[in-house]
Amino acid sequence: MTTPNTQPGATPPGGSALAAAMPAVPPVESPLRRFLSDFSASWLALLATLMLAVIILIALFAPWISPQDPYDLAVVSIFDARLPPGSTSMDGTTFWLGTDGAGRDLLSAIFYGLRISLSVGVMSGIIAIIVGMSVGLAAAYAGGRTETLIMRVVDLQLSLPAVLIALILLAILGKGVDKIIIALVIAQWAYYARTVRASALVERRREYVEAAACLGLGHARIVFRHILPNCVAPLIVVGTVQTAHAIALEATLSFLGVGLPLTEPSLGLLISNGFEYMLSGKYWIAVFPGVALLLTIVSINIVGDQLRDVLNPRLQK
Amino acid sequence: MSGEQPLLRLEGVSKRFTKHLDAAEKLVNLVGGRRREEVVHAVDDVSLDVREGEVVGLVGESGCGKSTLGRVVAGVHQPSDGKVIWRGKDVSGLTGAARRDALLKIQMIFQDPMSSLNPRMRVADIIGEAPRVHGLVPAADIPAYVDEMLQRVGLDPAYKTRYPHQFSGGQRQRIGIARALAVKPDFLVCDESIAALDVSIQAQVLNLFMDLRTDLGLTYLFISHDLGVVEHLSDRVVIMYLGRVVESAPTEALFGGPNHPYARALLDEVPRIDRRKRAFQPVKGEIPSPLSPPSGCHFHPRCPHATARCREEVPRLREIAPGWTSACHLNDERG
Amino acid sequence: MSQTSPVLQVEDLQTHFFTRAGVARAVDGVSFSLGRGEVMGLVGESGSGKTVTGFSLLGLVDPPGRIVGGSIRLGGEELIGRSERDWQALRGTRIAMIFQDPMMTLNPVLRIDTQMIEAIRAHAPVSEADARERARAALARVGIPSPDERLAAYPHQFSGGMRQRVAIAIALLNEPDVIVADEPTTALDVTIQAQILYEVRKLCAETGMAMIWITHDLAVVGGLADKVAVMYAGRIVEEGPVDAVLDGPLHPYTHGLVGSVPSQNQRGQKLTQIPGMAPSLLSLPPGCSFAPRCARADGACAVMPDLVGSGDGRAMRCHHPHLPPGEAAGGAIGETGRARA
Amino acid sequence: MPVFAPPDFLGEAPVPVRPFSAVFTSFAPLCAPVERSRPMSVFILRRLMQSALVMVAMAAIVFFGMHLVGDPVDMFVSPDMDQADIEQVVRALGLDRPILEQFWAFVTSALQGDLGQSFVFGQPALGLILERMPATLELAFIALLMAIVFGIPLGLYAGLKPDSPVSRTIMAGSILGFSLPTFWVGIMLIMVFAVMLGWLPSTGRGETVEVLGVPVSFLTLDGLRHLILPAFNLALLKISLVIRLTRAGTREVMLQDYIKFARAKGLGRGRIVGVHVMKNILIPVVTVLGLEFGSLIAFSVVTETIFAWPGMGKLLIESIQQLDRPVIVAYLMMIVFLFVVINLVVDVLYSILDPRVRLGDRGA
Amino acid sequence: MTSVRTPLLRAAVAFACAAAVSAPALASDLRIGVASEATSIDPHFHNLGPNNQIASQIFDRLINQGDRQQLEPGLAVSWKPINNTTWEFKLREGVTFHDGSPFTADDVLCTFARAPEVPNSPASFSTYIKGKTFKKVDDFTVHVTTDEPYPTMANDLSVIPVISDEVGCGATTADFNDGKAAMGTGPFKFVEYVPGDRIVLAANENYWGGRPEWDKVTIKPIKAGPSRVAALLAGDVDMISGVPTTDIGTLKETKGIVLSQGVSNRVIYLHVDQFRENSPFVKANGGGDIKNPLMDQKVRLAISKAISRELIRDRVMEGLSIPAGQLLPDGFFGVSDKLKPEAYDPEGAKALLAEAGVPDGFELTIHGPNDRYINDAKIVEGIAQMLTRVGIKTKVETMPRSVYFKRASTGAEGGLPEFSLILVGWGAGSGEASSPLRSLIATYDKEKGMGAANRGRHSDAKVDELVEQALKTVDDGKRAALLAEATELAMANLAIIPIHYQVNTWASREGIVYTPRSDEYTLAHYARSQ
Repeated sequence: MTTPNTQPGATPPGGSALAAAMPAVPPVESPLRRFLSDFSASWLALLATLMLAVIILIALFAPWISPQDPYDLAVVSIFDARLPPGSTSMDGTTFWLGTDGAGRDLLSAIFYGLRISLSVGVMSGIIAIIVGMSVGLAAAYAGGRTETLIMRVVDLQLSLPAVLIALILLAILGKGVDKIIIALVIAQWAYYARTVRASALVERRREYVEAAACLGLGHARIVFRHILPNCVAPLIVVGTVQTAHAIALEATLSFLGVGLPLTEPSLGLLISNGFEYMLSGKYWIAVFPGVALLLTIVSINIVGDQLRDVLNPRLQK
Repeated sequence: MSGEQPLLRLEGVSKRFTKHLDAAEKLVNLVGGRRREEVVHAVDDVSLDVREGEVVGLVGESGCGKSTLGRVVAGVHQPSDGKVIWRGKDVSGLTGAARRDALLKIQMIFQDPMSSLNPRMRVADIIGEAPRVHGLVPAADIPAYVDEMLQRVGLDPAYKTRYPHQFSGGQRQRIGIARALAVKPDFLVCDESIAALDVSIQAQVLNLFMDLRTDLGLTYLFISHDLGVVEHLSDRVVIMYLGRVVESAPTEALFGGPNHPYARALLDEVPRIDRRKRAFQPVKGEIPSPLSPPSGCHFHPRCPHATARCREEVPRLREIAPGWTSACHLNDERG
Repeated sequence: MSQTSPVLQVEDLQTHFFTRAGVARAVDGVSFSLGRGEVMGLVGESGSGKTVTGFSLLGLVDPPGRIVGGSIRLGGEELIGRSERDWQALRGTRIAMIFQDPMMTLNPVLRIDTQMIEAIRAHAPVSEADARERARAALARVGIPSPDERLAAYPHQFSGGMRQRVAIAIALLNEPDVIVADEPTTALDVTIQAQILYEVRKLCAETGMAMIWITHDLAVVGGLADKVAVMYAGRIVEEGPVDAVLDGPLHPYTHGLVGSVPSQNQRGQKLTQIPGMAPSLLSLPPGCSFAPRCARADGACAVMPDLVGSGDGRAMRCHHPHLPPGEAAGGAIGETGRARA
Repeated sequence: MPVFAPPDFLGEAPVPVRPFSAVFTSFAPLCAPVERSRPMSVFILRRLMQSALVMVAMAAIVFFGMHLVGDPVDMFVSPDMDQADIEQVVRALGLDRPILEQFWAFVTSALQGDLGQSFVFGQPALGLILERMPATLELAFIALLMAIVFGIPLGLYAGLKPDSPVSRTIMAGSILGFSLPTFWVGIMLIMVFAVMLGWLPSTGRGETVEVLGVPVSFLTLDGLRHLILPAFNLALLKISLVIRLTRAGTREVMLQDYIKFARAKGLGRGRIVGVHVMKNILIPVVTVLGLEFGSLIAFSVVTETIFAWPGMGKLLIESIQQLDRPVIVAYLMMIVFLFVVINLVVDVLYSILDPRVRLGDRGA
Repeated sequence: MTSVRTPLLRAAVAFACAAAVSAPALASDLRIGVASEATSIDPHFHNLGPNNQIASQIFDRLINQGDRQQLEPGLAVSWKPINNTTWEFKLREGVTFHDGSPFTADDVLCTFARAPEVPNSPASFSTYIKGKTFKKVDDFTVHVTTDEPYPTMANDLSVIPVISDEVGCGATTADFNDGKAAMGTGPFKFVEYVPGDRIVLAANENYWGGRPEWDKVTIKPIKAGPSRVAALLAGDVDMISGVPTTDIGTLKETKGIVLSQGVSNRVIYLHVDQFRENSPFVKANGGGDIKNPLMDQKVRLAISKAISRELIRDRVMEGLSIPAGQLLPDGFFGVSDKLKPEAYDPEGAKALLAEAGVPDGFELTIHGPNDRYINDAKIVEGIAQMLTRVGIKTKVETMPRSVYFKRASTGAEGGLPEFSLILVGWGAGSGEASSPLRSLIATYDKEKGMGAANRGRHSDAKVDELVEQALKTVDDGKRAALLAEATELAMANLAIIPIHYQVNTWASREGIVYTPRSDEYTLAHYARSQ
């Protein structure tokens, strides 16, 4: 926490009668800097952030760092199917984590799977945030019947669990990365809408918004320059948690057989495929993707947890 | 009243907040339910003149509508009824630049120094935003202009890259004042602007208000529950109770001898450092809910002089002396 | 007034907060005593340590805060160093407290009777029915109409003023020797505040309880208290009978405080003001903490002045007090046993 | 960890926040909101109107949506059937009629309580669901019970001693419990407890006895043994949730003035935690758990699939796989209806627990 | 392949053995875990494997099918054509239903009257009954007449369970489900049906074929393969069907578990788009349009040669498939003994592609289901890999059968098949080559009811003629020859590209041996204790 009462003094300019106990001008402490120092107070959160950074880098650069392109059917051979970790293929490459049932190098498959899982989670998160944010802001700022109507829809949607919504949608839409993103967005936008609306409602009642109205600033300016930046904190918290949710949800849906197609295996699908091998001793096919998924979700959740603590207005002063 | 045109005139201004019934509630009513729309008459038919350069104190307890009235004046709320007339022109009839100018000429200073500044903006942006957006000052001059504003309210311009949380309550209030001054207003609505400050800081800010008045010729609507502050600052005091003005009088006259029983109770009951240990019987009862105010004179359930008439008839504000109006039936009986 | 031994005697109380940013000496050597039936106003601005003093008296200082020294004697018994169990037995019976925000002091999900009865039965094996009767009586005493019905109500069904009355009733339940009231009327409207002040004054007179009324409002103290202590940056800078202090403040801070009240000034004139702002408790200036804001400060103020008492029950902590005209510095003020280094 | 000092020391009075809303917002992503309104009758009516709307909307979306996908007849016909046979099936199932006509037929019979016949089972879809509902409800209830029994004490401990190593372990565990995908945990549970240790059966429901005509398994030893793993699998996420909710609530409540006031009254720690804290945190916990009951039912889709638990979640997955449209539509209608009921129950519970809601909240 | 196993799994297996040994069920009880659940006890409700499987245990047919689907006397002791259009069935005497009532010709007549008319049936048995007239000659003789000569009469009637005139024929499906009408003559009596959880049967003491070995049979649907295996390892069931190929290795090495395997009547094959000049999922290299090369027999042959069926068997199916060269495995009625699986020959494939004018191959998307056949998606992937290696750049798209079959049959405009190259399977319910020939190979013709599942729209008038002729030839020998000839012709033309026949695996705890059935059914009376 920041120190209480470290306030810069006022100077006595000219005639204004303000003698002051003048502390030295402390460095400008922007909200970001303050946030960073609070955030880094927990080593666990730092570790998780680091882990997440590594995971994201792997996902971003998967095509360049993977030993094999697991989608290139000219490279993948079922001759190499289900090799244990450390085996070498016919042409001499080593499969550090073994291969799966189709002969893919598991390490590469995990890298690409991370890429797909993360991009599904993040993409759906971003789109859902944009949709939810617009709707939530519109509701909060418009008020009246518009708000009632919008929030009713949000409530209704929230009363049905995301997994069910996604399940039904995917049953209708079919498989595919685009489809699952659509399903996740539809299943999750309402969380963001509610979050944004809740904090926008709080912010809207704050006096600085009245002041802005008083200063003749336009609606758009008030909404986007004044209210929105102050709703970002809860949005970030909800966003991280929901992204972790989205990744887990995608894995679950893929496990249930309605998520992604086999040819674009996310981590969930890799685990699901590995599930078949669970009792056959070929543990690596399910375990390694499972570990990757777990590390991803856990680190996102730890980061989200710390964000919640740091950004919680109640615990912050 | 003098023939001089008032700077600001309120004519029969009312502000109601209504919670409408939804479909379900209407349906319940159809089958015999008794759901009613909830209406709060926050401000009920208030007329008021403020002359140029005058300081009008607006006094009342919680729920009396003084803050709502201030916001109607400042243009934050639109009145449900009545007119706000600025320099002879009905504000609601103005459009475009004229409307904007009228809006900018009336600025507001808020109560809570925590929430009245956007925590995500730097001081320079808080103060400089409106002049820049409205083009009041050429963009290149904004930094210098912000410095000037900060100096005017007694803050070191070196702090303008800071964020609000890095300032103390008193300093934040100064920033709020600088923000208002930056659009060159003629009229400041101060809504409990010093209530949240420590005693020693209150004095500093009050002094600043008085300096600004003399330096810039500002007119104030000074809203407060603190009678001492209002007495010190105002030329004229308006007392509100549950949305209505009950008495309006020149400060000295009012503090010399209030007419309305509520005004009397209020003045008596404020603890004052110079009037200690007086034995008195405080006015009884609680402030009624604005959702269901008492009939007739809103004060009648607590009034020691209430009669049957007070329960039924709303007393009108009538002049009891030049520039002194009061809304009490007792005045009729006295003649 | 002070013939009988004081109910509460506080000596050099020190409560510090051990935060990441350093040690905040929220209460740093506070001493005072309180006789039976006496009402003392404890006045100060935010951060002056008055609330922490109040909490310290009930042993309610939470980590990272800790009472690090001094003595609190209640009816001659030393409280500091007692176990939590002892404190528990004391709280509510011998010494009680009322809080600032009436909306927050009562548990919103428990009925008033539950909250009152538990306060009685926590200290004595009283039957439910007897406890209820005592609760009812307490409500009646603080002026709550139809107390029987109100007992079964929840806090949210009361107005702010009524809730504060309930809180006072709860504090009164076990007839404590001392009540610590922490800004109990600050959040209330003027007419309601007047009602509460009226009731409290009556109660003190009737029961003979001593009371510490913590506030920032000198006017309230003026109307209520017998004596007043003014705190600044964790220390008492001036104390004495209320009229004497308000009419002739000695310490420059008290002087400024009284001066900055509008009604003490000519209408429309600039107010006397104390420049600057209260220092951070984490980085107090050496010597007199008020020196940086004080017009009278000089080199001598680099040394912390002792609390010096005068014969008329007054004491202050200043090298350059505002003495009444005609009195030479140090003339009327002698050392008293109460003052400590 | 933020440091707390008394209000006066910080120089700012704390903003009074109702603990409920505070806890609620801090767990915003995890729980659905409940519209709180004053009179019950209006409230119930509003809920019913809303849910009628959702049910119609849901039915329409799913009905039309499902018709875009696949052709159920392809799923059913046996290899030896020729085109004429297939067409006859299409006619028999009414799939040759225009979609709007089919929908109209569905709506009219739905209004009479007939949600259509399952293609696969040839039985009334509603009957099929109702038949499997007790199994799912039982699973969900036991999971809920586990969430409460494990979650509240652990969360309370973590909230009262936020900095102790035990609390940190509890919280780390809850993050893990949060992050582990249900299906993965299910597989692991079977691996460890059924296959490796052989303590508990791996799949199925086990012996049931009828109570008031409803088959339940928790009353028989065999049934109980079958129940433990799937219920725990389903409960794990909720245990984490309850731990976190309870902890957040406890921390929030412990900071409130009324707790300090209770201490100033001389109350013991037991009374304060057991009555003052518990009653306050129970409100959000019960509310959220009630709402989460819906998600338990939804997630039972996963658990039932893994543990071959004969509930309606498994039926849904199978119906989706086999394009048994009437069952899918009927399931959703039932779920929406169930959620309406759950939400109502939660609201009633909430109003019982929180006196501020019971009688029009006039204070604010 | 080296076998690496963690201690955890070793422990798992060890414990599993312990569990299997320590908790043996009563010797006369049998608990079976099956992959898919019957949707009804009504034997006529849905002509569907899991339903027929249950029905086969409670009910008898006039003619039962043996483990290789050979026809065996059931409730009919003999059957023969008495003229070109009439078959005579002599019924078994002295048989009683589970409720003790005697079995007579009336039961047969009412069965065939009810079977095609069950309300809400998603796929009834009418296919096998239409065009046939049943006549009771005496209590134990029934005559069936048709308009045309009808050689597959016995096959048709071997799929329809016979129910009781008294309690069954007037009953609804629901009556069967709750047991009221579930009265057959089969080896087991119906006891209990808990949808989604179990079906319980009890031995029919008076079964004409001898009292079955098991007093009580519990059939539990456990859909997920690993869960099924886990249930067996944990001792929750005594036997499972549909052992996932992946677990076979482990189970083989597990003490206390025995496996039984048998080839299925199901052929897994590729349907090739042969009717469109522009096939939607065939593109020139780089994505441009191209004249459909799949219409060229050489290209189809190249595809067939590019696929290593042995590799798929070894690496995908874990040895559990038999490379296929025609429509049914050896030994089934009407198969050709001349046809062998196409040998793996990538060089030959490339040469053929060059010959066909596409030396650099082309781009292709292969489609397949992912939840229908054993390892279906993986087979598709393996095939795609192999095709890519000979120059046909192949993408893979798999989907659940709920979506797949509609698109595969009628997904394109005008109700035409949507895909270009698809993986499908065909199980011949009647155990005759006529079944796949008629549905998969014959020209698509709605009027005649031919080629109903011909998703490649291969069309060969000669084949059609042979098939039609065979379907009217009552003489078994002649018919078999005609069918074999049609098959040879179709295979030469690569009407379809057969991949393999599935081999099914059952696993049971030691002491129980299952006789595998080619129709993939799991029947309690085929399980014997040792």
